This record gives sequence, structure tokens and C-alpha cells, in this order.
Amino acid sequence: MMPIGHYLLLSLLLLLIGAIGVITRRNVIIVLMSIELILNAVNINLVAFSRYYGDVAGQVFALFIIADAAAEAAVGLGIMIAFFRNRETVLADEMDLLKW
Amino acid sequence: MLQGVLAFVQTWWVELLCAVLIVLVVPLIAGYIVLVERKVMADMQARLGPMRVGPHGLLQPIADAVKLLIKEDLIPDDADKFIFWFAPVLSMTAALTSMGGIAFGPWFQVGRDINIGLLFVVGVSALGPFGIVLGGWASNNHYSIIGAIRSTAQLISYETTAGFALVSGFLLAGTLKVSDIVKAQYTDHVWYVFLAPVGFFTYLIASIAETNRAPFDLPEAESELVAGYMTEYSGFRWSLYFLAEYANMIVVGAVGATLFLGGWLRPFPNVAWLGWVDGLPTLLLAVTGVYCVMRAGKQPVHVQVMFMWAVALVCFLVALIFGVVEFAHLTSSAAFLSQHPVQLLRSMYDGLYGAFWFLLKVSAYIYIFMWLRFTLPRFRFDQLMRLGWHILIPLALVNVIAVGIMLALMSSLGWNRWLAALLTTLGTLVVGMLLIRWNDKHAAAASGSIATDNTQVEDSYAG
Amino acid sequence: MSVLANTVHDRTLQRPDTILGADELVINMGPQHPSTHGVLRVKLKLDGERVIGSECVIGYLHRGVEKIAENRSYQQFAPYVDRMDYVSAVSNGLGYCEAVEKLLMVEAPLRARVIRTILTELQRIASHLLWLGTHALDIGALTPLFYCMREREEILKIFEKYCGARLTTHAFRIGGLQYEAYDTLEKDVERFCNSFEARIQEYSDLLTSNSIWIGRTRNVGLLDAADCIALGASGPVLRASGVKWDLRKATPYAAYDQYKFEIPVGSNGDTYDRYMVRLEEMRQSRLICLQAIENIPVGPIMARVGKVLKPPPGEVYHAIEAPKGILGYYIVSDGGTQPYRVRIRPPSFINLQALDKMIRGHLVTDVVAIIGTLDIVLGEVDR
Amino acid sequence: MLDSIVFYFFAGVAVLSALLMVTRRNAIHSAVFLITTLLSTAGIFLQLHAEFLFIAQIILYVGGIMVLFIFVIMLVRLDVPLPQIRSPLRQWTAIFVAFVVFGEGVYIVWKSRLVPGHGLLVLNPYPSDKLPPNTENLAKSLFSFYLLPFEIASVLLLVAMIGAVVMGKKRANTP
Repeated sequence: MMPIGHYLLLSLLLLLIGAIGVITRRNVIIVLMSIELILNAVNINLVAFSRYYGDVAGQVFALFIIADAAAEAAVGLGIMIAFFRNRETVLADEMDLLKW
Repeated sequence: MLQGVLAFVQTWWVELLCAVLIVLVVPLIAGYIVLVERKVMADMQARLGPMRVGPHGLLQPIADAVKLLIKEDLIPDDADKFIFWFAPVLSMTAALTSMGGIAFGPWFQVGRDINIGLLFVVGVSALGPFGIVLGGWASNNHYSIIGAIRSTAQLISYETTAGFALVSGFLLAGTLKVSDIVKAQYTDHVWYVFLAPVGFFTYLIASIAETNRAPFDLPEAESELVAGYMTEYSGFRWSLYFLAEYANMIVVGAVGATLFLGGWLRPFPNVAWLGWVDGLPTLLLAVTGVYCVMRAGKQPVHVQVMFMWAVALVCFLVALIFGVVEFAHLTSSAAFLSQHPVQLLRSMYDGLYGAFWFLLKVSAYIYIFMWLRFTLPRFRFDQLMRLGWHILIPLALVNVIAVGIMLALMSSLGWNRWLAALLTTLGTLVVGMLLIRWNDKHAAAASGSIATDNTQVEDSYAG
Repeated sequence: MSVLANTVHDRTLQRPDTILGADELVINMGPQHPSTHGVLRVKLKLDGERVIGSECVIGYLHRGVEKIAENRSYQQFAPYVDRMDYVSAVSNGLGYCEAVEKLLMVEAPLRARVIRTILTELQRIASHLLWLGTHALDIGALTPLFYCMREREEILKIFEKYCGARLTTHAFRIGGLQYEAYDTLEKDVERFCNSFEARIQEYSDLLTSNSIWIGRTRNVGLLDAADCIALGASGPVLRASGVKWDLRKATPYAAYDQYKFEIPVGSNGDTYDRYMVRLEEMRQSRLICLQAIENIPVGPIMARVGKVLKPPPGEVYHAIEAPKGILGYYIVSDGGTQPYRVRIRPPSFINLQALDKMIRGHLVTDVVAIIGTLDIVLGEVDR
Repeated sequence: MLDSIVFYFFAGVAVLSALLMVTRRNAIHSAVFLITTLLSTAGIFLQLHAEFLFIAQIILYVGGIMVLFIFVIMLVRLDVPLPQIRSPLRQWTAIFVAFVVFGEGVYIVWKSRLVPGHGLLVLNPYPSDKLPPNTENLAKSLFSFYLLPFEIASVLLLVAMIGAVVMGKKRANTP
């Protein structure tokens, strides 16, 4: 069994890849997907700690994060559809008005 | 390294064997399910069905497989090649992987120690829609994409129903582990279909929809969408989709049989005077074997003769295993039992015997699928959605609550099990009737219009 | 019911744009599609799955039947009409023969007319059976097709015994019949009719009260009486909308004036009503056959017409109630041996006009049900 | 031994497909690679003896959320790659920041490796034979100690659902 640091580094890598995606991509859907990736990276951390300490709390919180990700995806995609309907685009750069 | 591999194999040989068996045998079984389906269809439609290849068309699946394998491998020019390649593989992988969680007999399981049991099966088979939706999208064809979108919406909706229906079974069993579920039905002296009939029937309907079978076969409705998401597929890739569909049928059948029909238990496993039922498999196999031998001589082609002999041999072999062990049970002579080969046979007996009853139940389940397919017309998409979201999901939810109430009545108030089951089932049915009536009223008002607006609403449940 | 049709229509008018504002999806149904019954091509403009517009493309099976008529003698042209609506060739032949007889001002003998009536009614049953099977198949019921084919086979066997051909029979001649009825014709027809009653009940049991079937057909493809008349629709399509118009009663031809039968009408004008009307028509046709075989009059089967037909100059229009609707022949003669002009009013072609009106606002799934319920035969649409 | 092979396999697949996910231009391809990442993460959960989370990840994340994503991508016809405006400044900033954060992470892990009892690199896992049955354990704590957060999560989902419905609904008179 390898030490927990491996999991932490994996989690860190995924988090950073997700962050790069959020910063560099213009397509809102891919930005949303990158956010999912970040949440997922957090989950790895939580579950790894839960395993190494033998405490279930980490898994409970991972579960909450999954629920949260679902909520975020639903609302995010809802916003995106509404946006697409009005502006016919999904590029983040075009979202420059607070109201339309 | 080699040592490690050897140790690994030694620890996990049953699982490995089962995995290999699944990968090798399921395509064959799927082929034969197709044959049976064609025969059943032919029987219902007053004709004969395949008769040419082998006796009564018994070798037809093999001929079909060979044909599919040697067909030209077509990828449309404008298709997304990577995903076009990836999608059927994903479908097939999901279907076969989910089989790993199913116990075909007491020890006939890949994931024996997995404590999420049936949830694994349900979860992994939930990956199937991806294969369909991605394949439909990658084909770059309007029929395909309509089929793909239909199937996504349909599978998501009906997975919810199936999940709730399974929860009612899980509540009764108190566990997710497959072997424990079957044991629970043994110790409870009842199949759960009798305690939660509504759960079983909602699962039945939802599982038909989940496997894209008629009357819910809208994603591949041939009269509208040509072949739905499979329109552009041919040859081997197409056969992967096809296999995945039939493998999924086996999976849902197996889940239903495990949870509601007592898994690998024989009917009335606790009733002693029905012990003679144990002899049925032996008898059936022996009769099949004799029939094969009788027919073998009449086959025109050498291969067919050999095939019949092989089938007969397998039947006789299994019948022998069963027979010897049953004989041992009857005589119960220690000298006979202690002989080495008898012990070996006994160790195989449990698995094969369980597998026999289990597969029998799965076949019955699949037969219901076929029966409905050849009897009923196809639903329209909005009707399908309305059935799913307005009737089945509320019904399944109410059923979960009802089963909870039933368990509470039994455990805290000490009610008789049958009385509690009867009351809660009746309650659920009343709710179901109200739902249908309400929905009819609603549907009459909204007929002609469809659920386009609703699909988005409905999909937000998906997470 | 007409209110409903209009609401469906209006909803689409109010929102010409699609739900998401995304592009409309245009799909080509046909000419090679499992359920366009031959080579019909329908271009569908879809919003999601809802049809917001359609365009029929026909002509893939055009053979120029009307033009061919101008270069054939009257008798020579008779087999060609069989190739129009090839699933009810006998009816086509009846219409043509009677039209030419009218032009020649002769009438077929009574015996010939009775036998014509029997065969035509059998053909109506066969045509409706084929329709029922394929319509049910389009809607997803696989099994009725085979049962219907089984019954149709009986009828085709009777045709085969009578004239040697099963599909394109060319059963009648101008002026009467070429063949005398074979010995056991009555018995065969009677046997068929007796077994058919139970069989048709069987199909009815499979479909009529099946809630999926009702769901798929009721209120689908609504067409009210005014629309039907405006579009020139005829046959079961017209009668299902509540118009009691059947040429067999209105302007009796052949020997229909001698028999008692009902004209079934629907009330709603939807796909379900058209289904019910056609089922009932089959029952009525069976009754007509039974009445007709009771006494087939004795006598000649051919009127006195010459070997070479030279009708006097003039024009004639004769219409019959074919299984699919009113089949009319307009023949102009210039006194020669060949028609100057033949114009055929094909029921399928004219009923097909209603398609766009019927499918607007419905789903793709309903399109196949509606094409099925119109009961078109492309050979007749394209001629 | 087997454990670490499994871990490295899944970790490699996860990182590789995550990279592919943020670099593909076609949204559907991105989604497919995200699915691969999520599935390998699920594999890592299984390797960590978190069976319930493994299946929750597959059912909820992959079977639910990702289907939603793909559905929306198809719905708004994003399947054609969008024109990409290159903005080197933003990209380089992102990569630079990422490297800095990664360095920090590695430094922290390295630094804390020797803290007794909590050293991140030497900590041994809880003995696997002493782990309680995963699903039961999770359910018990979820429905007792974490009941309130659990209910709050369900309310959150309800709110999100209503929000999504409101968002997705076509307003009657928008231009």
C-alpha cells in the first residue's frame, strides 16, 4: 500500500488541470466540465483521507460534493440553455451583460 | 512476478473463470436468445421461423455471427471516427461488466465479495446509454441523433423507476449483497414478488424500457427512425450493439430474478415434501439428451450431426452430475458419499443446480419480454414519458413508502406478514389507480400536444 | 373535434421559431424508408420531434400510364390499370371496363356484373387486410401483419383459381367477363366468408381496445368533414370524418343495387376512426359477398361487343368506390380504336394531399401512423 | 503490489484523459474524456475500499450528470468545434499559476512527510480488515450524525431542480 501522498498529488494534478480548463477555455460547457473535474479532485482527497484514518466522514462529504455537483450541473446547464436561447452562443466572452 | 501471478490466479480462480465464461459465453447465449425470439415470434405469427441451418434452425445464430463478422466494416465519411469506434465498445463493456455482479448460482459470480452487490449491476449498466447516445451522435445522421436523444431521455427516466422498484426489494432483503438477498428469501420463506408485487411489476415495465424493447423500443423504432441510433452501423460494430442489447436483457432479467423471484432457489425451497422437485432438472436434461440423440441421425449434414451429439453429451454430463448427487442424497450411504469423484461432483452440484433454476427464471423473464414485443404496438414518445414520469415513478415511490410501512407494521406492531403485505399493496394500487385516472384526465386535455417542454424539465432530475 | 385540430394547428402557427431557437432539423423520410410504403419521399421540417412543415416528393414510380393509354387500343390498355393500385387490381379493372362500356353504351350481362361484384368486394377485403397489417406494423404491432397476410392469401387463391393471376389479375373484360366462374367459386367464397368473421374479430381483439393502440391513433391526424371535402379526400378517409358518401350507394354500379349493406361512418375523423371504418367495411364486404353467392344468375357473361372497339366520339366519366376511395376514369374518344385521352382520378394521390395538413404539429412517430392511415399505394399516386 | 498497480493505472488514465479533456476543441470529445476521468476516479475509490462511493460516482456522476452534459451539448448543437481565439497571455498565466500551485502542493507534502503520526508520506492506511462494512457504515453516519447536512443537501437539490426548470422553461414573450 502506498502512502497517502500519491493520492494527494493525483488530486492536486486533476485540480490544476481543471483550473487551467476554467481559465483558458471560452466554451461555457467545457468550463462547467472543468469545474466538475475540480470537484472530483477534491473527492479523491476526501476519500483517501477517509481510508487512511478509517473514518467514514470523508466519504460522507464526498457524497455531499457529488450531490452538490449535480445541483451545480443542473443549474449551470439551465443558465446556459437560457443564455443560448437569447444569444445563440455559448462563449464565455459573450456573457458581458448582467441583464438582457 | 510469476509467483505473484500464480498466487493471484490461485486466490481468484473462480472469479477469473466466471469472467472468462461471461465474455465467451454471453455472445453465444445472446445469439441463441435471438433464435428463441425468432422461434417464439414465428409461433405467435403462425409460421415456422428459421428452419434451414441446422435442425429447426439451431445453427442459425452461428451462421448469423459468421455473416456479421465477415461483412465490410463501414464508417461513414462524415462520422466522428473516434467516437463511432468507441461507442459500441462502451455499450458492450458496460453490459458485460455489469454481469460481473450477478450470481448465476451459489458460487457462480465474479464479484463475490462486493458488498454493494446489485447496486453495482444497476450502476454499471447505467453506462449503456452513453454508448447509444454517443453512437447516435457520431453517426452524423438525423435519424441516429433523434434515436440517440430519445434513448437518453427514456433510459434516464426509466432508470429512476427501476431504481425505486429495486429499493422496495432491498428494503425487504435488508442487504445489497446478491448472495445475502437470496439467503434472505430462503429464511423468509417467500419470494419477494409476493410481498412487493407492485415493486416487481414496476421493475418489469421499467426494465423493458431500459433495454429498449418493444413496446418501448422508440430509440430504434424501425418504422419511424429506420434503426434509430444504429442506422449507420453495420457488421461487427452493429453486432456489438446487438449483443449489448441482449446482454442487457439477461442482466435485467437476472436482477429481477435475484431480487424478486428467489434467485437460484428452487420453488418452495423450504417445503420438505416438495423435495422431488429437485429431480426435475435431471429428468429434463436427460430427456433433452435423449431427444438430441434421436434427432442426430436424421440430420443431413455432418456438422449438424456432430452438433446434436455434442448437445446431447453436455446434457448427459450435467444430468449425470445431478443424478449421482441426488442418488447419494437418497441413499445417504457414507461409503458412497466419501468416494472422491462423488465428492467432486457434489462440489459442482450446488453451482450447476442453482444455475439451472436461476437461468430458468431469467428465461421466463425474457420470455415475457418477447411475448409483449409481439403483442403490443409501440408507444409514442410523449406517451412513454408521461407513463414514466406521471405514473410509474410516483407509483414506485409510493411503493417504497408502502414497503417501509409494511416492515414497520411487521416489526413494531407484530402484524402478520401477509396481512401487512396485502394492505400495503392494496394501498399502492389505489394510489396507482388515482394516478392513472388523473393522468387520463390530464392527457385528454393535452392530447395532440407533446412533452417537448417537459423533456427539459424532466431531465433536470437526472443528476 | 375540429376545435382540437385547430388548436394543434394554431400552436404551431404561434411559434414558427423552434423551442431553443436552434436550427430546424430537416429529415428525409424516404424514398427508401421502412414505412413510406414504397417510394414516397416526405421532407419533414422538425422542431425537435414536432413536425412544423412537410413536403411530399412523388414521381419515383411514374410510368406514364395515362400517356400509354393513348397508344393502345381499349382492350390493350386494360392490363395497365391493374398496375396502378397493384394491391387492388380487380377494382381498377372494374372501373376501367365499366367506363369503356359506358362509352360504348353497352351493359355487361347481370351474371357478369354479379361475379364482378363478388370479386371486387373480395379485393376490397384483401386491400384492407394489407392496409391493416402494414398499418399495425408501422405503429409497432408486429403480429397482425402475418394474420392479415394469411387471410389475404385465401382471397388471392380464389383469384388465382378464377383467372390464373394473383396480384395483377386483369379479371374482367370490356363488356363482361372472359372466364366463366369456376365450379367451386361459391363454395370457396362461402368458406372464406364463414371463417373470416371470427378472424376479423381476432384482429379487433388484438387492437381495438388496446390502450396503446388507442393512444397512438385517437386524435392523431384529425381531418374534419369540411377539410376532407375541400381536399377532395374520399373513401374511408372521408367516411371516417362523418360524411356518408359511398358511390356504391350513391351511384350504384355493377350489381350493388341488389344487395343490402351499411356504410360505416366515423365521427372524429382521426386515425382510430379510419381504422374502425375500414374494419367495418371489411365486415360489410363479407356480407355483400355472402348475399351475392346466394344466387348468381344464369346467363351469358359477355355483352355483344365487337372484336375491335371503336366507340363513338365523345367523352365519359365513370367513378367507382375503390378500396382506397373514389377511382374515376375520364375517357375521351375521337372515334378511333385508341382513346384520345385518358385521365385517371386516383384516390391515393388525392388523399395524399391531406398529409401535410394532418401531420403538422404532430410528432415524427405520428407521421408514419398518418401515412399508414391514408392507405396510399405509390403505384397509383405516381401512375 | 496489486494495489499500487491498480492505483497507478487509474491515476494515469485519469490524468491523461483530464488533459485531453481540457485540450479538445470538440465539446463531445471533452465530455467523453471527462467520463473516462470520472470512471478512473471511481476505480480509485474502489481501490480505496469506498465501494458505495464508487457506485455513487458511476450512477450519479457518469450516469446522471454527464448524460445531462451530453444531452445539452447535442441540444444546443455545440457538436461543431467553436472558433478558438488564441489569447497567449491567459494561457501562459494559467500554466504559470498551475505550476506555482503544483509546486506549493509538492512542497507541503514533502515538508510534512516527517511529522510524527500525521506525516503525509509515511502514514499507513487503516488496516483493511478492520474497516467496517462500507455501505452500512456510510448509511449509519449519514442518517444519524450527518442527518441535518443530508437534509440540507436534499433541499439544495430541490432548489437546483426548480432553478433548472425555471431556467430551462421558454418564457412566453421573449424576443
